[in-house]
Amino acid sequence: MSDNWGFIALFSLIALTVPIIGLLAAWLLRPHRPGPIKQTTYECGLETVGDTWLQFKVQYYLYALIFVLFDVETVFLYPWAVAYNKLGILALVEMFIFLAILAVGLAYAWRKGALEWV
Amino acid sequence: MSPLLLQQIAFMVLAAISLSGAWGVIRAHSVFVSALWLILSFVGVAGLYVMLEAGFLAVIQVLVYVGAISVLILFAIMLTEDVMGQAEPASQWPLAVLIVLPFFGMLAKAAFTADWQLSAGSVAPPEGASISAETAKLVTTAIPAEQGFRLPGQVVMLGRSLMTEHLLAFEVVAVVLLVALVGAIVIARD
Amino acid sequence: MIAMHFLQASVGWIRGLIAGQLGLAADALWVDLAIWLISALVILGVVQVGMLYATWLERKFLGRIQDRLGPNRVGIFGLLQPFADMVKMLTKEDITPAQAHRGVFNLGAILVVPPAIVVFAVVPVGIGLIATDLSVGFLFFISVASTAIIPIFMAGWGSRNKFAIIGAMRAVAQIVSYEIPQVLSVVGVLLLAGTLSTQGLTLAQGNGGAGDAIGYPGLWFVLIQPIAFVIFLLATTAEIERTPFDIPEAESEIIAGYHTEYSGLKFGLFQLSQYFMTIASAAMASILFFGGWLAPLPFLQRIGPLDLGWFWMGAKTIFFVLVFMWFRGTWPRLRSDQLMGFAWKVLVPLSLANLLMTGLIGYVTQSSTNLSGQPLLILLFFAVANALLLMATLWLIGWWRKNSERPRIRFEQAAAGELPPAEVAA
Amino acid sequence: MPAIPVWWYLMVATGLFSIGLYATLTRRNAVNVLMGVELMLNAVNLNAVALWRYASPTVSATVDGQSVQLLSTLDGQVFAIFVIALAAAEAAVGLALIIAVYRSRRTVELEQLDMLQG
Repeated sequence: MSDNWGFIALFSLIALTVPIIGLLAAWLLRPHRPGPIKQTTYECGLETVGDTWLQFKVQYYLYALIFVLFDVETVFLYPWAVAYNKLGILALVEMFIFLAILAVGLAYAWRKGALEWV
Repeated sequence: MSPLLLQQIAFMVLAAISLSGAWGVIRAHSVFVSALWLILSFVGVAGLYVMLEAGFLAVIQVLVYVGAISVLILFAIMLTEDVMGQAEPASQWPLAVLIVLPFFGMLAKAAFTADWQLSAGSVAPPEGASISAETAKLVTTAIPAEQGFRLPGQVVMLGRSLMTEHLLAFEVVAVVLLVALVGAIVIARD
Repeated sequence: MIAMHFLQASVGWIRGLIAGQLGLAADALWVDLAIWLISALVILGVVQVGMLYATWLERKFLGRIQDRLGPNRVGIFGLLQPFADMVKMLTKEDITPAQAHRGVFNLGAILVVPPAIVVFAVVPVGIGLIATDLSVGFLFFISVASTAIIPIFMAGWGSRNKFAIIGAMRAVAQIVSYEIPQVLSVVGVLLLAGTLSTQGLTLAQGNGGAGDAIGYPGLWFVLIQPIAFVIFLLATTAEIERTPFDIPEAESEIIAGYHTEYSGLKFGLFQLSQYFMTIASAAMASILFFGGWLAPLPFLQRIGPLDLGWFWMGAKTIFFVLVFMWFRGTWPRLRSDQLMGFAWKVLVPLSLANLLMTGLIGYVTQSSTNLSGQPLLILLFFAVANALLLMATLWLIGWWRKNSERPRIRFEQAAAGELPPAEVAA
Repeated sequence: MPAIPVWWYLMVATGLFSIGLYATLTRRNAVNVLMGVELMLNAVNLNAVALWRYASPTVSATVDGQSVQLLSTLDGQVFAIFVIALAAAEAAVGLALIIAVYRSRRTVELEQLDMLQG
C-alpha cells in the first residue's frame, strides 16, 4: 500500500505531545495560587444564578440533522466526482437524480422553517 | 523490530482504543462523557479500517461518525438531559450479562472455527475473476516515476462501483435520506 | 513535464546518509521511521514559526488597517513580539473553576490542537515534497478538520458556565452549517481534476496534469470555478470562526464563548489551533484554486536546479492568510439568523447549482473532440456559465428579498406607529 | 499481504458488538441505548471490511511493468458505506424521536416511558 498512513499515525502522536509538553512547561513556570473566589464560575463578576443547564431550542438539532444528511451525501458525491471522467452521461443523470431527491429535502426543510433561526 | 511486529503493535493499540472507548460508553457516569467515549471508539475503528487498506472508508468514518453523528448525539443530550445529569446505575445488568456472555462466546467461537475461505495470499487469479488492464490501472496506486503523478486509486473504483453495480442501492439511499430528513423534522418540531 | 530535480534527489541522498549513520540498508524500516520523524519535526517547526508570525502579522496588518502601528516595541518592527507573548502565556496563572469537570475541561484544551497540526501532513510544497500523498488527501483534510468540534463541545460542557455552553452550541451549529457549502463547492474542482490527492489537485492545474486529458492545460481552477472559489473562501472563514463569522466567541455578546473559563496556556492552546487552522485553510485554498506550489508562469518555477515550489506555496498561503485578516479588518460581524440563513439558503443552493453547471460543461467539453485542447474556448464556456449563474443568483436573492416579509422587530414596529401606545411604553 | 490473522479483527468486532448489546440492554437513558446501537453497527462494519479484505479474491496484474496484487472488488467498503449512510439516517430519526418524547414527557428514562401500558 503506497498510501503512507504510518506517517499519519506518527504525526498524530507528535501532534498530541505538542499541547502536553506546552502545558507541562507552563506548569513548571507559572504561579500556583488557587483561591475559592478565583475558582468561581466566571459571570462578569456576579454570582452565578441557577443551574448551568439551559433549555436549548430544538432549532440546534434541526441544523445538525440537515447537516448530517448532507454530510452523508458528500460521501457519495466525492467518489462520483473523482470517477466522473470515466463514467459518461449515465452517471451524470444518476447523480442529478440523487441530488434532486436531496434538494427536495432541503426545499422541504426551508418551507417548514427548519432553516430559520428563531 | 520488523514491519510485521510494528503492524501488530499498531493493531493492538487501535483495538485497545476502540474497545476501551466502547467500555467507557457503558461505564461512564454521565451521558455526555459516555458520548465522548463513543467518539474515541469510532476513531479506533477508523484506524482499524486503515490497517485493512480501506483508507477511503476510514476517512468517511471520521467524517460521518466523529464529525456528524456525534454532533447529533451531543445536541440531543444538550436538548434532553440535564447537562450535568448523572446516569443511574444500570438496573438489569445480571440479566444482560446472562444474555451477552453466551452471545459473545458464540460469536467468538464462530470467528475461530468458521471456514472463511480466505483467498488473500493466492497469487493466481481465482476461477471466474477477471480484471481488465484499464481497471488494473485504476486500482493500483503505483506512481510512474517521471510523471510524479499519482493515479487516483480506490476512490475511482468506488465511484464506478456505486454508479454501476450498486446503482439501485445508491438511489435508494437518497430516498432513505430524504424520508429520514422529512420524518425527523416532522417529529422534532412541535 | 516536471522532471526529477534537485530536491527530490536530495531526499534519496538524505535517505542514504541516515542509512549510513545507522549502519542499515537504505530500505530498512528504521530508515523509514527516521525519515518520517524528521519530516514530522520539520513540518511542526515550520508550522509553529508560521503560527507565531501569523499572530504578529495579524496585529501589524490590523494596525495598519486601523491607522496605527501595531506591535513595535519588542525587537525591530516588533518582530520579537510573538516570543514575548509566548513567555506571557507560559507564566500566567492557570485557573480551573471549582465547578468544572476537570477531566473534560483539560482534555478539551489539549485535544483542540492535534487536528489542526495533523492536516498539514497532506499539504504539498513541491514534487516529492509532501509528507504523505494520500489518495484521499482532500477528504482527509476535511474530516480531520471536522473533528475539531468535539474539543469545542468538551470545552463548553466541561466549563459548567452558561456562556461557555452557549458559545459551544453556537460554534458547533455554525461550523456544521458551513461545512456543507465548503465540501460541496469543491466537488466541481474534484470533478475537473479527477483526483482527491492534494498533489494531484495541484498538478491538475499545471501543464501536463490530469487536466490535460480533458483539455484544461495550465489553468488554475479559480479561473474556471470562480463561484466555487468564493463559496469555499467564505465557508472556510466561517469554519475557522474568524470575523465576520465569529459569533460563537463574540466577546461583546457572550464573553468569550466556549473559552470563557480558560486562562493561561490553555486559552493559548485555543488561539494556537485557530491560527494553525487559518494557515492550513489558506494553504488548502491555494492548493484547490490557485495552483498550490505551481508558479504563475512556467519559467518562474525554478532557478537552475532549485525548485521554487515551496516559495510559491508559501507566498500564496501568506496571501490567503492576509485575505482572512483583511476580512476581519473590514467587515462587521453577522447576526446569528443571517449567519445560518446565509449558509443554508444562499451558499448550499448556489454550490449545488455550480456543481450541476460544472458537470454539464465537463460532460460537453469532454465528449466533443473539437473542444478539448482549446483552453481559451473552455475558459469562455465557463466564464459565460459562471456569469449566468451569478446573475441568476443575484436576481433570485433580490426577488426573494423583495417578496418575503421580514418579521419586523418591536423597535421598528414602534417607530412605524403600529404598536398601541401602552405597549410601546412597556 | 495482510500479516495479521483475520480473527484478530473478528474478535475486536465481537467485543464491540457485545458491549453495544450490553449497552442497549442495560442503559436507561434512551440516548445511551442509541449509542449502543451505533457500537453494534460499527462492529458489523468492521466485520464486513475485515472479511472483504481477507476473503475477496486477489488478482495479480502487470501495471507499468510491475507485478501488483489487486483486490478484484471493493464490495466490503461499499457495504460499509451504505451501512454508515443508514446509521446516520437511523440516528437522525431516533434522536428526533427521543427529543419529541422528552418534550411531551420531560424524561428520556426508558423505564418511565410506559404510556402504552394499560
